Amino acid sequence: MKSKKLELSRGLTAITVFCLSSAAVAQETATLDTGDTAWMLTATALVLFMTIPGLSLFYAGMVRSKNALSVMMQCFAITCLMSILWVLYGYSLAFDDGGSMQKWVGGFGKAFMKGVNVDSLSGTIPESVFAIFQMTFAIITPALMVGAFAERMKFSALLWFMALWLTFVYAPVAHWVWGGGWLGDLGVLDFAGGTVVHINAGIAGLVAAIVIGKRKGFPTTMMSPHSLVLTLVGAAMLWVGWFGFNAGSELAADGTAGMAMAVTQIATAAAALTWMFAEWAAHGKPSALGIASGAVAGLVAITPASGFVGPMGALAIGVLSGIGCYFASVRLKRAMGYDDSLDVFGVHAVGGIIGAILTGVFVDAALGGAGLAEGVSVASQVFKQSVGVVATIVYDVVVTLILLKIVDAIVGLRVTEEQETEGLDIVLHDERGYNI
Amino acid sequence: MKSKKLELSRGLTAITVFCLSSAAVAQETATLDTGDTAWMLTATALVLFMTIPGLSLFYAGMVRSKNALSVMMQCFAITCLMSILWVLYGYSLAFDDGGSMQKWVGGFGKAFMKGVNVDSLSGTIPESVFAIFQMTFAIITPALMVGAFAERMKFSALLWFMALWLTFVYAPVAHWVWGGGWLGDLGVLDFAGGTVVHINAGIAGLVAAIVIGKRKGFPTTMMSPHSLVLTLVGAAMLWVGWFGFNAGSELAADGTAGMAMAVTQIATAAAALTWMFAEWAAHGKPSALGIASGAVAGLVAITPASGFVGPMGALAIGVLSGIGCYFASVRLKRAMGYDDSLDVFGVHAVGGIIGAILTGVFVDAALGGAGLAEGVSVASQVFKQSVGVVATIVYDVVVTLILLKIVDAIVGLRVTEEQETEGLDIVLHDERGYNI
Amino acid sequence: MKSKKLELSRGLTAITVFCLSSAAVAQETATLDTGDTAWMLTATALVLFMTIPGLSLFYAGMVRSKNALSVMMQCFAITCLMSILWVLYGYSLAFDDGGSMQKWVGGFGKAFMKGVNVDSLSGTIPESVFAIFQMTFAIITPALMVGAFAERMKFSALLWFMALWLTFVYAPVAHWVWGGGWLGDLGVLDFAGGTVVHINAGIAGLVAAIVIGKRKGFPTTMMSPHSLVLTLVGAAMLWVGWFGFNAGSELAADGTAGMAMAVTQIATAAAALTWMFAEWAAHGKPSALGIASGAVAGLVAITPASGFVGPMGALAIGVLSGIGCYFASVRLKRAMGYDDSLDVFGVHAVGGIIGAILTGVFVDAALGGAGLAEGVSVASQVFKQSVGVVATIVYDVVVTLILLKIVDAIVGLRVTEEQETEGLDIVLHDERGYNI
Amino acid sequence: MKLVTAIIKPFKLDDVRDALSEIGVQGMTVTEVKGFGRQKGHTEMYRGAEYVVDFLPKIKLEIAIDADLLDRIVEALTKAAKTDKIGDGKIFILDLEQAIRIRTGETGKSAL
Amino acid sequence: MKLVTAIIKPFKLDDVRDALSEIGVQGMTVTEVKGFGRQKGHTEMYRGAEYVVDFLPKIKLEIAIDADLLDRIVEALTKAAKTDKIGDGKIFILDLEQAIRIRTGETGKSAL
Amino acid sequence: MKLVTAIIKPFKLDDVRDALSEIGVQGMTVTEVKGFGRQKGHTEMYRGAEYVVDFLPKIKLEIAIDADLLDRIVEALTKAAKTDKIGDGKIFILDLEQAIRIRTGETGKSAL
Ligand SMILES: Nc1ncnc2c1ncn2[C@@H]1O[C@H](COP(=O)(O)OP(=O)(O)O)[C@@H](O)[C@H]1O
Ligand SMILES: Nc1ncnc2c1ncn2[C@@H]1O[C@H](COP(=O)(O)OP(=O)(O)O)[C@@H](O)[C@H]1O
Ligand SMILES: Nc1ncnc2c1ncn2[C@@H]1O[C@H](COP(=O)(O)OP(=O)(O)O)[C@@H](O)[C@H]1O
Repeated sequence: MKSKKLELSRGLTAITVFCLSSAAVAQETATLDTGDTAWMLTATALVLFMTIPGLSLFYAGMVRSKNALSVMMQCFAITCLMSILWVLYGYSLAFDDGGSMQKWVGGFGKAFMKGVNVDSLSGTIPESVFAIFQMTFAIITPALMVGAFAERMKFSALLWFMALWLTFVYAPVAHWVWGGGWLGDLGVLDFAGGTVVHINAGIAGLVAAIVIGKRKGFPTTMMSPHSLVLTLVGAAMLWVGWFGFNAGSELAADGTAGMAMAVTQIATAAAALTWMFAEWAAHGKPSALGIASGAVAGLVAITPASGFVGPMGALAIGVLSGIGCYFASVRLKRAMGYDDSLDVFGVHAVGGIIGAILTGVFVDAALGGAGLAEGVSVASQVFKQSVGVVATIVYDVVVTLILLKIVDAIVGLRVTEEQETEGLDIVLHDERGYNI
Repeated sequence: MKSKKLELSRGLTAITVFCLSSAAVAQETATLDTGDTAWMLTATALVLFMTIPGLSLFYAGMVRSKNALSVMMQCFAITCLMSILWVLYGYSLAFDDGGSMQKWVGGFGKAFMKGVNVDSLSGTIPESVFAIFQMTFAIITPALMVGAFAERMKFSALLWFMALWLTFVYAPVAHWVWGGGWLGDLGVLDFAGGTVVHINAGIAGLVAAIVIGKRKGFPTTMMSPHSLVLTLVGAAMLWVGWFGFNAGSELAADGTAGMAMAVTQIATAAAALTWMFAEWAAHGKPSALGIASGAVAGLVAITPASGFVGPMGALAIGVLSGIGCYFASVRLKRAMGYDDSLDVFGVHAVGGIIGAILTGVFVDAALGGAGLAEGVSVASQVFKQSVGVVATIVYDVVVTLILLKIVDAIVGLRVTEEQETEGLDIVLHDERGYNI
Repeated sequence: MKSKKLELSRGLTAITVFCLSSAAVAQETATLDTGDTAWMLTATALVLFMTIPGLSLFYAGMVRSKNALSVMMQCFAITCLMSILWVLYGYSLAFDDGGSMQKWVGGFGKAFMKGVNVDSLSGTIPESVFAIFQMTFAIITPALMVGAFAERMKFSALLWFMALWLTFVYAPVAHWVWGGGWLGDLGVLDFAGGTVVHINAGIAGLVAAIVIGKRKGFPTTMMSPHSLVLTLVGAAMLWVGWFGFNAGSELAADGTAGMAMAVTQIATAAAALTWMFAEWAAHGKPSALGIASGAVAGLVAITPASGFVGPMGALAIGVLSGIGCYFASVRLKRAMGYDDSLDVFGVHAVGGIIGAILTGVFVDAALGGAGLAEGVSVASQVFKQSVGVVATIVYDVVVTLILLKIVDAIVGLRVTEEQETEGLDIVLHDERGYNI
Repeated sequence: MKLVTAIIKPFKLDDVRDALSEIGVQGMTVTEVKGFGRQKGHTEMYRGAEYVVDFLPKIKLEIAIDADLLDRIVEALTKAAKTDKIGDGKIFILDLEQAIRIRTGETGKSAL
Repeated sequence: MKLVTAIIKPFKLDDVRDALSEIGVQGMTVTEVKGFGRQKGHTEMYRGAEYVVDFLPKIKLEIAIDADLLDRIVEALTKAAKTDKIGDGKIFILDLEQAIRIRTGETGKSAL
Repeated sequence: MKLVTAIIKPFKLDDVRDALSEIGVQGMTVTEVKGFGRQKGHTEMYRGAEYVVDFLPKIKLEIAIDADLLDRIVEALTKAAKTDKIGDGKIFILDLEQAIRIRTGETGKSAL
């Protein structure tokens, strides 16, 4: 059960710990820290847990029962496909040095996981762990979009679209922020992916929902969630898994990771209550879908801020995102008339934007945050944050539109009206979600 | 993705590890241990996982389908509300120094998480992690009660009641045992919350069930669980999450945490089999609800003992709690006629009492335990344990009764008979659990 | 909340870390590593999570609704029963020194967990953690078999059979490979249990399915899964939990654990896509059951290889197991006519064999693996692997057959035809899975 | 013979079954149905939009009986199913030409 | 009085309900059923085997009406339920001897 | 025309469908129902209490047919549904006044 390599790495650790090198030297030659590694192994499992089963249940519960399997299948297939593409070239494009293109995108030096072996480290953790942790982000981002065009997209089109989107949108934008690209250089703060993950997915989802078109019967027919029980379970799993997402983004088990977990909990609870009370006030009753959606809104909004703000900043971000996403999902959607089936735009894009901007405010040490960089004011940090948001939105809209047109030309984006009526489970997979 | 603070804390760790200070000095100036922190981040996620989705599924499965969402919604809302109250003042009341009141309750020095920042430690882990880990206990304790008065309490009344109960019962009792209060001083052993969590919740649940009254039709009408599949899933999640609850209560990744996990597994398995065989003997068939309930009974009973007893002590505690809780839930309830819908009293209060008392026995080193304190005999330890149990029960009954009367006066505790017939999901939330 | 033991072990760690002993000494007197311990506590929770709720949902979803509870109940009861037997003597038989029998089976020196206390270590982690981690393997192996004879075995017979099988098959075979027995000595590589767990369970399952006989109506009647939603959730949980299974088998949080996690993710994704595309090609549509089954096939096949191969080896193992298990489950089963209800043989035995053999290939450093032992060629390693496979199969078939005959004689293996028609839930447990 | 079909409120099923058993009805067949009528449906909420669900859960009973028993059965049924609130339901009576017990082949009254 | 039973395609329910409401039908009872007929069932896949599922989801409507309304109702129903594709369903008409409103005890037409 | 309603045991559905197809029945409508009759219900356990569930799952078939076919259908149905154990079910025969095929508007026998 023990590999040979173990002896080796154990030995190394022992040697390092016991040698008398000074702290300064230790800083230079990074060594593996078992505590950090333990946490990152766990965090990786938690983020995978967010997509399958978490997100897939959250979404499956909200669609009609004839489409329940189809959204779960989409989440599952995305998980598999993104994993493979990430290993083949995605990781490299996002995190490898891009040479002369470094500002915009990484290179192919790490394609096929070249150079990622048992001994290679990334900070104090094995690079293999860093690569797979990042892979789980590259999985959940496209999977989030599934909610926007649920109940009508072709499965084959989905696979094509997601493969292209990972390559041309996710990988570069991740590089911009985390891979040494221009947004990171600019000083944009995005601790765990408010911009890279949530705005990115929310905007692309909206574009796709509009291009693919409304579901038949929307918005006059009631399309009630077929099982809010599943949706609540999914929301709970997202919440639990999100600790891995946010506290894991510290890549270490330290005080910042601890605080990231704390603020995640606080913002989420605050946003969930805010949405619940807003609905209670507006419609006379608090709904289960409402509290669950509010929780996700809070999770999204605290994501970019999680390593930077303090408990009271988190409370404020929670309340504001609860209100903001409630209005976007309930009022704005109806006013504008687009059919973002499960409110990917209303929750992820809007929550992500609120969080990204407010990160620039509550990072201020005066407001309990980790503190702004030398010589940066709140106003200028908010400006940087806005640049990140706008740049991501513009790039995302343009490229997503092009990719959708290409996929539409190749395989067609949408099932026929009759197929939509019958339900995607039978039509695309020859299966049914339930035989009870 | 890395915060500035990281560099700092990394540096600190490095310095500490590499400096030549003696063990004695190390004991005095605690430093962060990444392994302990990694485990406590995980344990916190596991305890949250117990409430949502774990407990909410366990309970939802046991109610009729017209009330399934309502219990899940209650668990969810409690999670959010307790989180916020904990941050505002709950943590402070339980764990801050209470000054002249220290024996009874903490102060307000840590209200609004004052002083909890990225660098503050609690032992070898960040204080933020300690505070949120404890928060998850303050979440699950009220959530456990939901089972006692399921299918008939008003949602608004629930929120009021739980907010008051956290403030006036949970926070002080937690302080008594873990915050430096009189029960801890007395030498009462409660490793992970047999008294604070389970007896406390079980007793308050029973009081609430009696005050609110029986469900219409109880006990003549069969009120079968609407989905034992969900209940089994919930029980399994409780089991898995409970590793965080018990082994996490060590606040470190060490031998005691390991043993706490081991005894948790052993007691749970033993109690589940005991309940199953008891039922098989008494009714001719073993039931899924029985084995699941037995598992929870074992988990409850080992909770106070988990850091103190050895494997064979755990086996004994498991068997005895399996029998005890079986009788309480199946025989006692019917004999007494109260309607504790999902057996919160029968499992949590009874299991908690059995565990609390037996902790005093099996902590004895002669029985494989961690050993009694200098000069304490088993008899005197059992006496101390009993004092803890009785004090908690008396205080809990009195204050819970008062709080219920207050809430009844403000918003009324119970839905109308007609609403009860229609089901809380539609009546209180305008939603249904299933549209299949 | 803190035990006395804590102080002690903390002190010990501190002393060790701060003393100036050389690396060589450190190797000899192993000390507890909190990071490794943190990971192994988590890994243990993850592997338990695989069985309940993971596997129980995966299987429950695939049977007809009248039998859903029965398979969940079987998984639950196996979890409990194996836990107790493991503590009583299973752990000892598998991992204790067997003296003159050491090649074949362990002794009774560790029966009743003798000698496993708060301070005993196994490598750098507490022995209690090692014992419980191994317990979760002894739980899932018999639980996997449940799928082979689902929907027709008596519950009492199941308990008898599993208790005997743990004793006479699992414990010795685990000893052969991991406990110092002859297969380990021979140099057979089985990182996380391809042979011990999956081949063992898959073969015994097939034997049992054949001895117990086909379900009434098989294969003409369509026996559709009653809820593929549950099956997908279960598959997702298996996937997430499997990180604990494979990366946990390193027993440390290091580079090998990280790589084990990485290759697990890669092989699983590859196998899932392979099965999906194979089905798409053969039947015109990709199915949810297919992608989920493919994922499990990949997880199984990478298990023996996980600490030994690199990312590209994992990709190859994933693709090959995806194809192999697809053919075994879809074509071979139909051709041979046995009723392995949920394809335990087709996925676990076939996947396990493919993985065990390919481990011998891709461990080669030239193929990105951890490297073969001094003087061992790929061919000779593959031969060793084959010896392990064949020995396990032969022993497993013979002993399983004998045990089944014994159990049949004592209590009878199968329910009556009428009971089978009515469904095991009502017949054996007086309960129903759903009352919606 | 007559075939009596009754649409009733779900929670009245046990009462009705008991009332009918008392007057000697030995068999009936029950179906879960949804009713649309004068009774107002309940509201369901989805993303802030409220939808009125017109179809309410009801139980349909089908009881094949000897014509002689008709009056007593209708009376018992009406009494047991009544709550005096709108939506209590209806009783429909059809003529039943023939009834056969599958197990024995008996026909007519003795098949009921 | 007549008892009209219609078997229709599920997604036509709302249209049919509206059409009937328009011509004054105030009540009906709806059951989820499975139909077997000329319309081909769909295929389901399980472990690579394909099974044709012959029974298709349909909705059964039962509407008790005054005989005078029969023609208009049949017409409205037919129009609303039609898609001109196979499997649109059937209408069956039975004679209804008596109808009783449980709440009031009213009988005959006024009970409908 | 006649409307034949049969209540049968669920696991007999396929046999019955096949038997009816063989003698030329081209359509039928199936409903999941619960039956109450002489057959004893099963026991369910909840927290140690045992409850007898009287209502057993049954399948209801409705088949509209030409009166000429009645005897053959009843015979085929009886044969296929029989297990000789209590609870095999019943066949009820009603007179069917009219049948209409929605798709074509055909009426009478040709609508079946
Ligand atoms: N004309 C009808 N045909 C068939 N079923 C009807 C008819 N009218 C009412 N029903 C059934 O009876 C139920 C109760 O009717 P409703 O008009 O709501 O109240 P009430 O029975 O008190 O007059 C309805 O939900 C429906 O199932
Ligand atoms: N003889 C029959 N008796 C009862 N129901 C029937 C009969 N024939 C058809 N049906 C019902 O009508 C539905 C539609 O019939 P089908 O033959 O498929 O198409 P169409 O109505 O266009 O002729 C069937 O699914 C079934 O529910
Ligand atoms: N009088 C009745 N009216 C309507 N349905 C009946 C009647 N009697 C029996 N049934 C139906 O027939 C089924 C079988 O009847 P039961 O008395 O149990 O056995 P058997 O058919 O062998 O006499 C019942 O479950 C019920 O659905």
